[in-house]
Amino acid sequence: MDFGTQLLQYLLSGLSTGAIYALIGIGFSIVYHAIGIINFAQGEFVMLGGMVTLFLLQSLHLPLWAAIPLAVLLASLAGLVFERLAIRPLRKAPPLSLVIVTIGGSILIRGLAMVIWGNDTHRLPSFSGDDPITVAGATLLPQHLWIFGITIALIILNKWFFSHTISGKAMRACSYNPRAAGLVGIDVRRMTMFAFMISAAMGALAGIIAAPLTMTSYDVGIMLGLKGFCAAIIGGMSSGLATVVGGLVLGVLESLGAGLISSGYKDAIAFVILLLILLLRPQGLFGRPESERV
Amino acid sequence: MLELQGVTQIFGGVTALKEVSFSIRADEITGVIGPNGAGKTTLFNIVTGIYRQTAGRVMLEGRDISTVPTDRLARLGMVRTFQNIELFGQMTVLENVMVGLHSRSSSGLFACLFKMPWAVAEERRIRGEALEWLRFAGIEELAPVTAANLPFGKGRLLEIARAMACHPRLLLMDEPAAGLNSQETLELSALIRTIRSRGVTVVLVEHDMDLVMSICDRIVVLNLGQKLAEGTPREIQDNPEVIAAYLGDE
Amino acid sequence: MRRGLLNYLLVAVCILLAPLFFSGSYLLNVLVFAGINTMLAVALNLLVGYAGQISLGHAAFFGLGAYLSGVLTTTYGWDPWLTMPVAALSVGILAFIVGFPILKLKGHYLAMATLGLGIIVYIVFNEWVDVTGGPSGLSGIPNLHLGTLVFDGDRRNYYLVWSCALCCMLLSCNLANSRLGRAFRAIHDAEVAARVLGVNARLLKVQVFALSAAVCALAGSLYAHVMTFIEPATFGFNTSVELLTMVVIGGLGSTYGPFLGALLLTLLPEFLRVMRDYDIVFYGGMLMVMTIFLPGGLVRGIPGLWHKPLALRRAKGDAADA
Amino acid sequence: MKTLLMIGCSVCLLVCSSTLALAAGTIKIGALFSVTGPPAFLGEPERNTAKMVVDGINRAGGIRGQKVELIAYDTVGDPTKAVQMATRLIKDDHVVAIIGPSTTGETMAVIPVVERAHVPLISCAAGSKITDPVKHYVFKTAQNDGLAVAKIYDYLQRHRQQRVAILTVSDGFGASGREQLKALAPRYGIRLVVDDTYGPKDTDMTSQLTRIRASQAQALIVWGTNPGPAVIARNARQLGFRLPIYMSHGVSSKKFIALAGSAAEGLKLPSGKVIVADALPKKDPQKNALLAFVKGYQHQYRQEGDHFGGHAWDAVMLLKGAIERGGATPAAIRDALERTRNFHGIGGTFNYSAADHAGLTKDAFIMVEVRNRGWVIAN
Repeated sequence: MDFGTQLLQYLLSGLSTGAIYALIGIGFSIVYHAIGIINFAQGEFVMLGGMVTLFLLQSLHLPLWAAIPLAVLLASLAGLVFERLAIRPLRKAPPLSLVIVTIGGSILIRGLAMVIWGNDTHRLPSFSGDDPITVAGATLLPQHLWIFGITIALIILNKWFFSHTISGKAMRACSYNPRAAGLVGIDVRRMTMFAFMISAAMGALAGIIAAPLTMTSYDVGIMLGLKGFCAAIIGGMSSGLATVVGGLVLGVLESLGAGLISSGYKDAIAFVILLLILLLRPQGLFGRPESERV
Repeated sequence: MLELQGVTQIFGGVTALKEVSFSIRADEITGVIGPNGAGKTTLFNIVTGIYRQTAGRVMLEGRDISTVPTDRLARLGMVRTFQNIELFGQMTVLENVMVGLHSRSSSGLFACLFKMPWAVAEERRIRGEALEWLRFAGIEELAPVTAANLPFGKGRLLEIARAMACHPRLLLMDEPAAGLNSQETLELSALIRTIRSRGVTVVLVEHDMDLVMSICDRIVVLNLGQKLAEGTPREIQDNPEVIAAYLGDE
Repeated sequence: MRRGLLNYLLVAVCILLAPLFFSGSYLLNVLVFAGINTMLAVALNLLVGYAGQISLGHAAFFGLGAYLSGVLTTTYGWDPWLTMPVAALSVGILAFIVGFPILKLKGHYLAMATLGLGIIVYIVFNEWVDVTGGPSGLSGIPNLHLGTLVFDGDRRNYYLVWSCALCCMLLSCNLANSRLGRAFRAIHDAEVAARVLGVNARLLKVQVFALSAAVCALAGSLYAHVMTFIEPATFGFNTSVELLTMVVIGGLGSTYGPFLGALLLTLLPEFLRVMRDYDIVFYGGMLMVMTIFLPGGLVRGIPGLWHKPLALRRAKGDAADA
Repeated sequence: MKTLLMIGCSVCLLVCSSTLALAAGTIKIGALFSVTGPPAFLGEPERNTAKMVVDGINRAGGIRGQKVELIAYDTVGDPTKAVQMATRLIKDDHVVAIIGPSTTGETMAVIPVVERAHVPLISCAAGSKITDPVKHYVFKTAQNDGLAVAKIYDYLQRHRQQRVAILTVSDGFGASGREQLKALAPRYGIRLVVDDTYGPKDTDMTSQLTRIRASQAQALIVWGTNPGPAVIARNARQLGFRLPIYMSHGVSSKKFIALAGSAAEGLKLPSGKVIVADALPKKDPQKNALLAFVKGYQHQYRQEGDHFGGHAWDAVMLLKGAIERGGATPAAIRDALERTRNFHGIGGTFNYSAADHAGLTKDAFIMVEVRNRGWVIAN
């Protein structure tokens, strides 16, 4: 196999992992914009997506097409409950409390998942078979196409929601200036709730489409959540294309790193990028610097 | 004492200050006035190094302080207060003032950790001096109160006491009378005069015209980021441009 | 001040007498680790509680201390007593250098940067097999000794660890009530105002970061010599979170809060054992409930519940954001 | 003062919790397994098995007429916890011997504790450094990783595959395997052309596989525990990988086949004999023990017993034998354990001696292959 094909293979693998990171990253930034916090429990919604789908498939014997939307719905309900119980009482608290409460939430959700579903690893069935598809010498699974397709669809939907619907515009207004948004009659608390639901749903969907390839267990949320956050940081916490590009860049770099340099330090790549971006370009890879106002 | 030379500040395309130049003489009380959005607070933020100006220079006693970090300015003798008082809410009133003495004390990490005799002696000096400054501002009976629980007017006095504890030669006050009732304002103006009488140069940004006109020696008027006029209170009151700016604004 | 000293002495006497009640019980062994956790929590409290700078990567410094001690004694045959100051000092210096860029960040960004730092260090422990022994860990680290007295039993280790922990508590108490301690708290409450008053916030934050890292490294050294075996998993993200939890549950910025938090969180699992698999749920739930209902931690919260529920609610609000 | 009150409360709590003395006349055996935490896949079957075996012994009248009491603690896979629990077993529960812990790291951490207390420990972890060098009170039942490596290399040598790629997980299990793979290769004339790793939480290994595919390797050895190797098997299938793939004994359970699905077909690995107990020839000395274990586990837990549970089975049975022969004091147990010969357990036939506290040879393993979603003996 020649080097070009190898490179293409790295690229394709990286893009599919990156797409997952991107979806999780967008979830982070939606919440960040709505209320200015980083939700450390975001990764747990990714886990919930996969585990709930599995539960619906195995215990309730639902067909896959019904289990997936139901799982997404349940995950977004979990997001709603989480916002109600943990975030809303702390709206005025310092960032430290919010960091800790979301960490507490993530431990709680993870613990509940372990108690309910055990600590085994599981695999979701692929959406449409496991026969590899060859692209110029490199190979893909049908599931990869699902990942790309759903990611693109979600990004378009996301864009449309935030630019063309009243709720989306209201949420954007809240992120720019919550006080002003409140003054013009937007229910800021409701928008925060929506933000949590949407981001939980995005996370869950990411978890579901990835699970046939990556397996799922009660503790997959930690690492995926952190990688998703790296994607969001590279994208400058934007809830749009920049984060998607961030996720893809991260996925491809990891894949290239694992293939060409050393797989042991693959995870370090993500966090080194995270640190570099935070220190050198806190506005993200593509953002314009903002002048700090007191 | 303090000299601004062509100070310009641009925030993402919006010009907040445009080539503002004026100087402040030692031992005077100078008022900086202007309608809302004239750029007064921005000016203070630039002078105290919280913002870095887009262009121009700020000189303190003949020295360019444009690039001097905020915390060094206190050692150079310049301190400010804030429009929405910025107290250390979880600390007591006395501790707040003791922080004011930070720049005039020197015990290092090692001495503080191990309570070296010189650090203990210094601590005693800091405490004594801080109490004096509380007495100066007339709030010594509030010393053990947590600062966050102070009424607004007392908070203002605490902020002034804290700033004075730095032994500034130049004190910048950002709307010191905002939120005070007329009795408190009266006390404040007396306090400002006392401060000046101790040889401290004072610069006020203020909306309360009565206060400004009664205690300031000189006044600088800003409008829409530019200097409109400069002079004694009388000259300013008679300046047609100033009147137009204020009337036009309201 | 007198009362502070009295309180400290009482706590110290309680701690030093405790082994009389627990001798022959494994709880003495658990308390040894509670002592190490107390040191870590006190160190983290300097940074988070006083200076108001969050860190989700302190386990890295703990681990660096442990590995420096472990590697220097096992591979290079150093004397254990010598490695401890070397580890503390070099980790302190490292943190000082790393602190300058990282502590420019605030709030959630600082949290993520320190988290990233912690994970990178963890990955290095895991992957640098030739030096650290990698995931299989490093064994055969010698116990500390004084002449012929080897610190290998629980009671000896108890006194060794707790005397260090008591020292740390005393020093942290000293620092909190000094000019620098006030400056840290001022930075926490209103950084801009502190800077205007001549507090060199940038440098002080880095100093306290380095100090806190050095104490963590010291605790790491002690851990290595008490356990005689270390592996990377002990110094991962979970440990960082656990440390932060100890500080928050005990009470941020208080003298005995971290001590109480460390004690509670180390001993709690022993009692939760009855609950078997549910302890992780309980742990997460408690973290949330404490943050929401007792933001001041146990030290302030419990008396607050008894006396004046509202008076102690701190008006932190947006001050930390400014 | 409030603080002091709090501390007072905690002290009271502690005192109250001091464990109660238990009825005398029973033989107390301690067990440390990571029933939760990352190595739960080891600890859970181990605890289940130990309980099952001890219950069985008690039903049959105990050992020399004395009932056996198993005191099992969860170590969560954390060495610190393991040390605390080992101390608890020794000081508070006064056990005569300890079985476990489940992982090499935990075992290494516990060794100083038991050596100091003179309590025999039978570890269920695989790392060869547990008994190399020999520690006076420490034995183990899990087959050394080196034996599994030797088994694979033996097989490779017979099939003339000399250039080998290895892909190991970067945790304790993988690191130990990697060490052995590298150390034993020259003895079998094997050249490692690629030495790569993956993280225990990694979700996509196509990069590593792509690199291996482009190399000169004639075979790939994957060293890890679930779910990594299942992901690798599926990635390999996606890439149309043609090299023969060998896995480690870390995945010799039905779970692996369930995770990897059809991608597992044709993979070979060295395994304890338990997964092919039925297919073993009648003359195999272990067959009786194996069938007893498999049946018992199936009966009690409605699950397939795996070789991890087998480590605990062996540990309890070895203890039983030692107590029967020597008596129920720690020192006697230790001495009797060391004299164990020809004990046919689940993991193999044990022969302990003063110079060998691991007791197994590479015959403890057989090469198995996945065929039709089940295990068959590879030829």
